[in-house]
Amino acid sequence: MHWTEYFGPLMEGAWVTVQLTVLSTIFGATLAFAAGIGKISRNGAVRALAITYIEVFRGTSLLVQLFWLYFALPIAGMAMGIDLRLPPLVAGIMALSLNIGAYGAEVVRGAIQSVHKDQHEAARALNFTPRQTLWTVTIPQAVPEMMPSFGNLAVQNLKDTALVSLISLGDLAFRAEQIRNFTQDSTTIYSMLLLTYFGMALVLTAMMRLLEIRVSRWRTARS
Amino acid sequence: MSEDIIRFDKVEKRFGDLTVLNKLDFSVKRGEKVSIIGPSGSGKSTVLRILMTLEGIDGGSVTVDGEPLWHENSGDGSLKPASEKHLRKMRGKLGMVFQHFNLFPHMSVLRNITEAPVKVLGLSKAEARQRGEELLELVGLADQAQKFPSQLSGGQKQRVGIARALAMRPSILLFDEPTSALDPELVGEVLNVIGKLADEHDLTMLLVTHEMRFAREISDRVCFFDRGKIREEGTPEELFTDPSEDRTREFLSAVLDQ
Amino acid sequence: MSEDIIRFDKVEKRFGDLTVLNKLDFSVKRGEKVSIIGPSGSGKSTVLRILMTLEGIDGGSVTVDGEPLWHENSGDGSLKPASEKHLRKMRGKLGMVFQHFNLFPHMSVLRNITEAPVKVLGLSKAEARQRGEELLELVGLADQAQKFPSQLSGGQKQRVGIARALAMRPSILLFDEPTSALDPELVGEVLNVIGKLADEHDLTMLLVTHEMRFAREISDRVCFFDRGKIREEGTPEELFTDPSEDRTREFLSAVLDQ
Amino acid sequence: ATLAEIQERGAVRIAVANEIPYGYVDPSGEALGAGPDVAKAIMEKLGVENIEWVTTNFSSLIPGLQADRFDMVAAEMAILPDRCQQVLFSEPNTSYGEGLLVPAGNPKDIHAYEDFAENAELRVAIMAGADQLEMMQKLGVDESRLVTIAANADAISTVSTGRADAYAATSLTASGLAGQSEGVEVAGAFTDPVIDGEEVRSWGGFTFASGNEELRDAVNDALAEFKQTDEWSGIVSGYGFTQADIDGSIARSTDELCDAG
Amino acid sequence: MLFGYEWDLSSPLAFAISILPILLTGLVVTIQAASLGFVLALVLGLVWAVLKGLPFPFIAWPARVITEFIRDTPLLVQLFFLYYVLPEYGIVLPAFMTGALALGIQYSAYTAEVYRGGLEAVGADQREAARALNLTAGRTFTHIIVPQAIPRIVPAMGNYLVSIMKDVPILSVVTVLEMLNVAKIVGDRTFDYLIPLSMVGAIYLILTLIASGGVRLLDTWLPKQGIPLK
Ligand SMILES: Nc1ncnc2c1ncn2[C@@H]1O[C@H](COP(=O)(O)OP(=O)(O)OP(=O)(O)O)[C@@H](O)[C@H]1O
Ligand SMILES: Nc1ncnc2c1ncn2[C@@H]1O[C@H](COP(=O)(O)OP(=O)(O)OP(=O)(O)O)[C@@H](O)[C@H]1O
Ligand SMILES: [Mg+2]
Ligand SMILES: [Mg+2]
Repeated sequence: MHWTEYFGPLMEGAWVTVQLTVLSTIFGATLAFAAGIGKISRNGAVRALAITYIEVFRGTSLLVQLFWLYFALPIAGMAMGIDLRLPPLVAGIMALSLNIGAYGAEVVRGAIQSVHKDQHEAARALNFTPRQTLWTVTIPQAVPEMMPSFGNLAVQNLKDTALVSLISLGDLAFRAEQIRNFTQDSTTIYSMLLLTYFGMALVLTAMMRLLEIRVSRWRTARS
Repeated sequence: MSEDIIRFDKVEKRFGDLTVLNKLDFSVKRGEKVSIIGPSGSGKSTVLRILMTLEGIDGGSVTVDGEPLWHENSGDGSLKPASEKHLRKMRGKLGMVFQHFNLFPHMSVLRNITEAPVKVLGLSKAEARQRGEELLELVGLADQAQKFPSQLSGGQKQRVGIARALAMRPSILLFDEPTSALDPELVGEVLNVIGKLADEHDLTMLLVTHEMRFAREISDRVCFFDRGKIREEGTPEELFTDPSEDRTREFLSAVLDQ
Repeated sequence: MSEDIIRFDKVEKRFGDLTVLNKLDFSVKRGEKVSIIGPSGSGKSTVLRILMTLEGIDGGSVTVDGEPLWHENSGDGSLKPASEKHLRKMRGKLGMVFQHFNLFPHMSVLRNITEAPVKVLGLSKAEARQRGEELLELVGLADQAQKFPSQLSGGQKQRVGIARALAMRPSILLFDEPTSALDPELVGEVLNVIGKLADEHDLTMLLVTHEMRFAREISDRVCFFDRGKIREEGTPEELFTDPSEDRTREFLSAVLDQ
Repeated sequence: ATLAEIQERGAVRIAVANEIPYGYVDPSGEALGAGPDVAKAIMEKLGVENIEWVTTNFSSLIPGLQADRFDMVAAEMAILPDRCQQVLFSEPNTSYGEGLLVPAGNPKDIHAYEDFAENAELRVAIMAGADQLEMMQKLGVDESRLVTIAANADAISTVSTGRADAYAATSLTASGLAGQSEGVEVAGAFTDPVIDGEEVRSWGGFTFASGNEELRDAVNDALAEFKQTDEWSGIVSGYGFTQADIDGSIARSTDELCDAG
Repeated sequence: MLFGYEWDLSSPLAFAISILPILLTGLVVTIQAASLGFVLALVLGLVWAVLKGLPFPFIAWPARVITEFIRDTPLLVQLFFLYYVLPEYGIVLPAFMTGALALGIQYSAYTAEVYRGGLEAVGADQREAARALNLTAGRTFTHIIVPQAIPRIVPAMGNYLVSIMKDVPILSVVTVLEMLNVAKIVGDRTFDYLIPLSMVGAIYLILTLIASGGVRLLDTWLPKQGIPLK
């Protein structure tokens, strides 16, 4: 096999990696908001739930989480009489989202708490409910604060998608392994693999930067 | 007595070991314009913040418009601590203008003013917009509606702050040193707006300020606070020209010297 | 002429497009106490920083104690840019007290003072310690030797800064607004120490300050800087009571008004 | 999925573990090997038109069946009593003996699995989840000298770089790998290991999730029929199976193999 | 049986208890790999930080590109690269060493930033004061800059140590018998993944909770020692 023939299968894998990254970043961001807001909720039960989620998923290894969801969860399900056999794609997206969501939650919480107390007092004086304050005053000001950290998390997430190859999901790393198994041409295939990830990370970084600029323009929009 | 729109009865307020309000008795009549003056740390802001329900109290009672502020009647006639619902009802009677304006930086001037009427009072967008534009007219900023706070001068920001508070149609308006964060040349435009309000509206106004000349001009009554108590009060004439307490005299001479 | 311990000859200093010193001529005699006053940005700090070799020059020459500061004699009699070795030798003649003290936060007060004498002058620890304690005595901080900078007030920090500079036994001491980062009530203690130094030592002192009364008291000569040049200089009497330049008069009236 | 569901969908999911020549997928996605080729013929007989091939690690085959990630495994997985408790096996499709992959020239002069029990210097690679582990344990090879690799193809690198002195696998795997690289070869003069008094021979079959007897039985019927044909012997000999392997494949039944040990 | 320990499948609890010693054997490897990787990251990160800060663009610039490249590519792929490609050039490291090296390289790109941030946080005023006291450049760096940078660096480094520990399971793909790999092998043999994998998760959680607690303690303890963190 000539090295140019690697492109086809690698690009198929890259497409899976892109889908994984995009989907799990979106779900992860949603989880991050839920847990980040939950952690500063006044409701003790909600807070405890959020803290548990954050600590468990930040405190354990992503690969352990992935294997657990893929190998252990079905057995747990069987014991309970529920079908918890997740397809690799679902298990992969779940593990990645849950993991990045837990890291993102701390970012969201930090950004929310960085909004000045004056803003809360003004909202109180205008008789906003706590929920209205959160969504109309606090979060719009917190989002621009979060963007740089979210950019880093997205790149982290892109890199982490490589781990799903270990549960036989046909992503970029998996395809590369498949070709290497066949051709034993490690140098070429891994060099191409590293460069592809690097290129994807650069594009992702650029996109997050654009988003960041958009979002901060919306904060202090200069008509 | 029934005329009192605001009443503090032996109100106590502590921060840790520090007693900030010490059995304070204080009242304001409907439509009255009252200025509060006094040295730093004497509890002036605290009085406003308690009224705006930004701080709770540790003893005594506060009545606004005949109803207890920090308590509400429980079924059996006794008082229980106010619920959030009660506080929201009471807050509807009050508006506040902050020293540092506290505008929402991510909203245009007009949206700063219309957001609460729409979300809290349930006005339609069109109604809120109309009300907002009238108020911007009143504070002389009709042409700045689409700007963002970061594009305004301090004096303009504070006038937006006043319009924002007025948009909620409060019966009582609280001002906490509305001009002390402003460059000297911008103070005048804000005082003008407040003066106009005082003249033309029957709003009850409670104003913490260091602008003695202005306090004298617009107030029906001036209260001199010292260490969590009212040391002396009276008409501006009485208090400024012939204070009866040494402490007041001392304070006034220090302030007017500057 | 040979008495000049500091000489600036047509010194030029630029930061990018900005010319900060514009062919400056300036000299100080041995033992003289000179105050530099002038508006912000006029280049006062830059003069001190050039002397302390914290900034290089772009033209002209600076002579300290008869030797070129930013140049040294090469073998063939011409001048070449100063080597680090030459700079180290020249720096030994100077000490500097900074506006923001610049103490080393990770060292005790005593070690702040003894570190350089031990490491640079090669004093034994015991000698350095003794010298340090004498200096702490001098600045009135004998009992604070073991504290850390973060545990001191601003005034105390600055007195440590003075002791630290003196520990190197410089012949010239530079002060860059030594009191302007202090709360008003702490200014006095620092000025006292500087005044005592001026009275009792034959140190050459170059002081950038906004404390006009103090400059008048301790200086032999006052220089008024404006836009990178000396606009006017003279004894304190002459300069403060009867400045010949309009610019000086304007500056003094603005400063003394405050 | 049950047979009825598969037939209705017209598609079956079959897993392979990337082992040449038992079952593997070439980079174009085409499944090849003794298992897949036979499976294709059987599925045709059962009227299933489409096969979705799933590639996975050998050690994920059984968990994958249990987790319903595929309907059937065509990896010529050896029929062993332990495994029979977890999954269902068809009747044997093939049988095969053992082999060893060693660096070119066989520098350590290794010719049998027993060598690893005797010489404490030698390290042997095995694949995660493969039967060779059990053999080595029974032969008394210490665990500290086992290098567990994740996939067959990693064996070439592992052996040629000296991370292990040999790779223990079936004879066909070893010769398949030896053909891929100059750096490795099949150990010559290999003696099959003798365990519990018997020369080791493995019987490979198709594997199903327990409870899916219906599918297993249908495959068994089709397989029995297909094994009578020349097409079948053409497939397996095409992948290097010897006449002894072919004869051996009908010498035992799955019931016997599951009950043994 | 694994590492000489038998497991007991009679009940889930008995199983869990019987495999705990086996998992702890894996934990030892995890900790060794994390420690070695961390030390490598500390050393190599310092090298990057120095290179990136040099005033020669032809050194600083490549260093920047390389660290960015390291930072933007997955540890898993870097690990494969080192494990399978290096031997083609005659460098054969044992799996454990390769794993530690991969961890060290990946995290050096992060620690380089920590060093740079820590050193830059010591303000110019400190350098100037040292200059005015005629301390040499070397002495200024070792006695003035570094002592002030260290307390800022230490907590951040502590956090990276925790992260490295969580990345060790990736080394299982190159046959390192760390905790996750051990649990997986137990699962492969007993066909019960639930208990071993859950136990690995729990052990990780305990470890990282303790470690993050330690970092937090450091964060409050250092300022109390008169060492400002900001
Ligand atoms: N949240 C708080 N926690 C602790 N102490 C507080 C708090 N808010 C106010 N204080 C203290 O209460 C005292 C009274 O504060 P207050 O702000 O009412 O004074 P003030 O009269 O408005 O002074 P100023 O003119 O400086 O604004 C002060 O000593 C202040 O430090
Ligand atoms: N490192 C630098 N880079 C660029 N410009 C500088 C730098 N240092 C000083 N300047 C500029 O040089 C000019 C003179 O600065 P200098 O600090 O000497 O003024 P100064 O007289 O001490 O003023 P001040 O009273 O505010 O301290 C100023 O305009 C300043 O902005
Ligand atoms: Mg106040
Ligand atoms: Mg200056």
